[in-house]
Amino acid sequence: MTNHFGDVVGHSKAILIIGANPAVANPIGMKHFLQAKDRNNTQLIVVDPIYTKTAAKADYYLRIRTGTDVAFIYGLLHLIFKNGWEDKEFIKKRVYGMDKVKEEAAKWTPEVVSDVTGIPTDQIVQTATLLAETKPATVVWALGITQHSTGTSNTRILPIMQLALGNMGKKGGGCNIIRGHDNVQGATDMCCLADSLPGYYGLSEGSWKYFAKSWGVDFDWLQSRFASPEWMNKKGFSLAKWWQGVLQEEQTYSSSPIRALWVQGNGLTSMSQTAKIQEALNKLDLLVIAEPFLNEAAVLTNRKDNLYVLPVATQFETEGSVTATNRSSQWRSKVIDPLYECKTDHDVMFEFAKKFGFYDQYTRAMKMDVKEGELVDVKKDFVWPDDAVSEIARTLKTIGLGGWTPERLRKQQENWYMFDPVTLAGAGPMKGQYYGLPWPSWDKKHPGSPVLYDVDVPVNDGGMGFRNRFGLEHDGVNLLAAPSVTVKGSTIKGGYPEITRENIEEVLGSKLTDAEKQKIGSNWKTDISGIIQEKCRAAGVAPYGNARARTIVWEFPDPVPLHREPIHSSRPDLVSKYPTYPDQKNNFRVDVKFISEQQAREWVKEFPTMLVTMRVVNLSGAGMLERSSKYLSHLTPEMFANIHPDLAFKYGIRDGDMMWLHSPQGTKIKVKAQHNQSVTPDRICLPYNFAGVMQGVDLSPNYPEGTKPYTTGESSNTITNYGFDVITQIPEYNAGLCRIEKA
Amino acid sequence: MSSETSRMKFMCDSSRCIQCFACSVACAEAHDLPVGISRRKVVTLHEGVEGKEVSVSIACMHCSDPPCAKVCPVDCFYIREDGIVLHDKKKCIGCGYCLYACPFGAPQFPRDGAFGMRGVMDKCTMCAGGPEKTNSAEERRFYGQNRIAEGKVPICAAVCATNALLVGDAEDVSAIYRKRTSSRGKGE
Amino acid sequence: MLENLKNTMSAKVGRRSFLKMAALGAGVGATSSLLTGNTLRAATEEEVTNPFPGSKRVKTICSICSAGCGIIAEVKDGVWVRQDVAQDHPISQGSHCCKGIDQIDLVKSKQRLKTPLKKENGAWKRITWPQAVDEISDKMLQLRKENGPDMAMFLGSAKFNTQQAFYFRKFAAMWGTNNIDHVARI
Amino acid sequence: MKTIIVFIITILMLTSMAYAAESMIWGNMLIGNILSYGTKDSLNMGPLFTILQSQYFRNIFLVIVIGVPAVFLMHYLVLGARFFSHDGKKVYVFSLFNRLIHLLAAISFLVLIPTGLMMIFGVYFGGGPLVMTARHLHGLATALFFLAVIPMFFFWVADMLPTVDDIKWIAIFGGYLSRKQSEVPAGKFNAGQKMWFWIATLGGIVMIATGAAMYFQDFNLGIASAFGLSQIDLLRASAIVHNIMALLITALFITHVYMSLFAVKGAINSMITGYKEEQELKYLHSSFYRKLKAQNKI
Repeated sequence: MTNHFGDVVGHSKAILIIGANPAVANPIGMKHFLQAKDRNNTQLIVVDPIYTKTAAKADYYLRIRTGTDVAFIYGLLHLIFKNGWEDKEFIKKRVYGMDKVKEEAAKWTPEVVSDVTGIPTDQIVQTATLLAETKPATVVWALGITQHSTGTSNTRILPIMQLALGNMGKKGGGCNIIRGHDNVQGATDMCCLADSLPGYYGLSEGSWKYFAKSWGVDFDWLQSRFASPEWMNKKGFSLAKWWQGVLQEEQTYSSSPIRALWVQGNGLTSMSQTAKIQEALNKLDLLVIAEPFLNEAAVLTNRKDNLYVLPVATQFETEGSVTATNRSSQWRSKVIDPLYECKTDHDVMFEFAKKFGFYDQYTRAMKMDVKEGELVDVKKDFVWPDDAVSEIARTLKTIGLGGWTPERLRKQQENWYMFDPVTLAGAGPMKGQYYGLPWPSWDKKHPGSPVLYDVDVPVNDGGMGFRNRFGLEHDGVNLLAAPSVTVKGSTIKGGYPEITRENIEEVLGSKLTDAEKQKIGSNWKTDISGIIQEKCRAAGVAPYGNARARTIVWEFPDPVPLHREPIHSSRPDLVSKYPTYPDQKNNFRVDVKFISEQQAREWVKEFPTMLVTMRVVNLSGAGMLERSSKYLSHLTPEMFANIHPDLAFKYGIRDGDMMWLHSPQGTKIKVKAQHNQSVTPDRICLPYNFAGVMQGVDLSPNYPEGTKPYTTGESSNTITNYGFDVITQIPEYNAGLCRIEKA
Repeated sequence: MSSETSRMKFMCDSSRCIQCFACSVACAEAHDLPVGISRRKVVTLHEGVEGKEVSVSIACMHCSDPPCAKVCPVDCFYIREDGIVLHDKKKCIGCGYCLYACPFGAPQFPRDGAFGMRGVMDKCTMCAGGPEKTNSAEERRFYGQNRIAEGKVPICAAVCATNALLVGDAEDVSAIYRKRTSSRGKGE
Repeated sequence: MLENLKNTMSAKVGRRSFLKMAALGAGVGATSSLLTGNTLRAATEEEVTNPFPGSKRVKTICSICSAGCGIIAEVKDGVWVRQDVAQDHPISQGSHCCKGIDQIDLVKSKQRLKTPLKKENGAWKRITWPQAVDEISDKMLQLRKENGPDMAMFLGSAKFNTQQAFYFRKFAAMWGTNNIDHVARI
Repeated sequence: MKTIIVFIITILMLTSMAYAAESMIWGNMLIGNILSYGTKDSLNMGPLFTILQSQYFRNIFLVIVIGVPAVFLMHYLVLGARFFSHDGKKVYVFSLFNRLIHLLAAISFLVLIPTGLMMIFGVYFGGGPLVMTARHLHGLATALFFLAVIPMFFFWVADMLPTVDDIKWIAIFGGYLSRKQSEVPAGKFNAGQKMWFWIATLGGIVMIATGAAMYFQDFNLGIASAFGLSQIDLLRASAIVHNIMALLITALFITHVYMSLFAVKGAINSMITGYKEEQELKYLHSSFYRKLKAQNKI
């Protein structure tokens, strides 16, 4: 989220919710949207393939064909550019590459967009006019946008629209992406991911060297831990296709097939291709599962041995911070001691770190601190989690976690009542701080940045320009912000590059003492001494520079986002006009089929009904937590699929009958049909939070005694169609096809 | 018994209710109700019909002139000074007349006894417990928490995700709702 | 006597039915209205206090979605007895959804995993922690000897707190692989 | 013995099945029932039931339970009972099977009526466990009564059909209003007994049906939709019918008890031994007596 919920209540005049269902997935976020609607007459526009609970509260509801979000936004941009409604000043001074987007938008007349998306032209024109006239407007989205084969283009076209309308870096504007799990934002910031070190440092050698130094370990030792130095810089397997590493059905590009799977708090049954996952789980040499509730992966497999389940404590039995969707960090105090024989997640890691022989290196950093610009050992033993919080605060400079010291986070929790819900600003002892210190919070005195990229606020109070991340110029065009774009209170006028050891004196115009010169790091991201941030604070300057936001990503297959039909599209005529990507080699160590899968057959002939997944309010993620609660499981006692009565009668399915759903890969699930008006007769939607039944076969015998949840059911991901995003490899949950058959 | 003093009332703003079940699960959790017995229910009408779908949370409305109290053959109801309609589970015989009289279907009948026969009636107490000693273990066993006695707000309205469900003195509740509807559609 | 009887009757039974009642003899109606007169009394001081004396209120955050709603957990003698309302939390202001107000069930649920388990020739067997740790690490190290560190795939969690997430990434790095991911991928 | 167990299990099964099924009262039907009081052409029984139950039923029951016995007491004191000699011929009128079934029905009524009244006047019994057990007994006795009412209906229905005599009987009120005993026109059963038969059997079955509806409450057998009612309205209708029918049955039950115990001395013996006195037949069931004479059964 570039802004926060309170900001929407305070300032937004229009909210475009596309590919998100906050009424079900984030009800408290929905409260803020409804408060904005009531208090400021904010216009709520909802774009969704299904008439969801969020759409029920919308002022304007647009029913879109799933997988055509880029086309829809281009439809809006077409009208915005044609009528000159774009914010020309903003684009000229702070954006790079908007002209190329303008060219592409020119093709997308309302008629073409209406044909592709299924939204009537008048609604497209109405929405474009409304967004052009009502400012500031914010855009809200979630997995409905990202879970597509064109997920990356989807998540780029929306900020591009906000840039065109000049809504970025404005109170009430911005892109408010609603995250899913409670600490998915925190776990993503810590990059529990295959393609980066914590803090989005990436996997380059420079980053590894910085982390070796920050962790207080010898880089060569760290390099020796890998199969060979080259594998240190290569992205690992992803959660979406690790099973290819086990099954080896296709070419994989890793130093070894995967033989052991370590699952710690990861609901495998909410992954796509569940049938393949089952095969992989059976083929593994070792499966370790560490969870508070039984991970239904242990039930999915009927392997006979080498399957271990470790009881782990929940977050209420330990202490630590959690990062909310608006980048605020909140402290959790320990409610009770771990129950039964459960151990906390970190104890499990320490236990095995000892066994694997790297416990000392593992915990060394917590016993160190920066003294006079040097990282030195300061104590013999560490205190969890405070020392880990300090280690993270001093290490992750890219996203500015410098301000997240344990003392500040704990103090904010004790005084959380002193913060204003609309502005997050603190009062009394908390004055001068924003609630949760939303990153970037550059140093121990920084209040946090509730609204990103707002140049009308001083840097030391949370303001900043766009980050200078893509070099100084591209194709001869200067990438820095225009000279007239000066962050309030900054001594440096106009755009300036990211601060490094070489350019600090020249950019900030202040001299470094010799001692400082000797201690300073190579650039602001790896400057352990903290001198760069000190200087930047004095100059009122953001260490990451003040540049232009780029709409063209020259490293991606689509520099300008393009509409490409989903892999299993319901419109064969459009597949030839807007084909998907060419097949991809070696992304996350696997090959991914795109065009070959899309053109393998005319899928819509055999699988006529569109398949969309949806959320129900009482289940989330793999649903295991909620299905083990007697009250929540009672709200949805069975797995079901919403189907329009007309479509149901075509197959002779009455309300409550069972039906088979077949997928293009040949898998099938047996679910209860629920007649429902929220879907149109050409599509069905079903929740993805059930597990425990696999293609009609009940897996109850596989549950250890006493761990079976109150409700089990088919996992909709058994029939999620094959398809992955070209950059992030996120599966295409939300755009697929299926065939209905009366059970 | 004069009605000048405050009369506690519920009111659900259906333009805010998103059927998130926080109220009914909060009530069930707070009072340890058996599964399937929900003193507070959330009902959605015209689900999925564009422009017509509306949700509302409904439970005992603590009527000023409660039909349940009038039809009870053992007269186990008593109405508090602040208008909260409560009943005595030790007197109730579980006949069901109060359910027939209630326009909102608030009374619930948990199963108890050997043959799973219908037990005594259970209904929303507006978190004000029952005739037993306030905040005693026995009161909590029969009626659940007595939050009103603790000076706290009833749990369902306190945790409503979108502040749709309002509870309190009738005047205060209507003042909040009036303020909200006055700005709706026009802005402050 | 008849006068106040009329008042009490009319307030409670409603005007239109009052005359019929009086005509048929007020014996029946009178008892119920008089009855309510004396059960009301002001709550004594100690009654207003906490039903769980000596309990402490612990502040924490819901573990389901990323909104980050505040939770007040009432804990008595190390047992989480009740979930109260964080009325003054700047993001949620006391509100929850059904999953949030049910967080206490994560601790009360009978389905919680209680002991380490191992599947041995098709049947679940309870094992101790030391045995689990030894067997798992032996197997892991043996597989590592055969195929090198990339034979392992670590799946971290979006339910970790930030410190645990950082250390799980460090755990995979020091094991020697980039085969690590978590649900942000999907 | 096995059938009884199966019977009980089905009852329990019904309750659990009803419990698990989508509730017909508390589910989506809920809003359907909240028609504001008195909306036009709404078949909303709510207000009707509330008014009847809160103001009328209990009082009318009071009138019957006190009034009817009072009337018979005055009749007994003023006009006195009827005596017939016991030394004449005895006519075998009721078979053992008749008497057994009648006994079963009698026992169930002796439990049903008092427990029913205890529930209606529950407030005077202080409510709570005592009246709760009355409610459970009421349920059990219904099962007993269910066994008795069907055979009773079939083996007496033929004699219970209305005839011309009945009109005459009603006109002279069965002859009970005058001291002297004249030959009263009546068949095997006189008009009073016929009235009681129809009320007790057909009315009894209606009582069982409405009582069962109230007992199970949340069943989903499609009865409500068959009548075009919502479940709650079906329950309200059952409660109203149950109470009104109970008024009738209570009144006639008291009459039946008075007639057999006090008004005609020794009348109850015919139900115990099965024999009726010749003289009693001659006067109280004259047509039946002449018919028997004609068939020289006497």
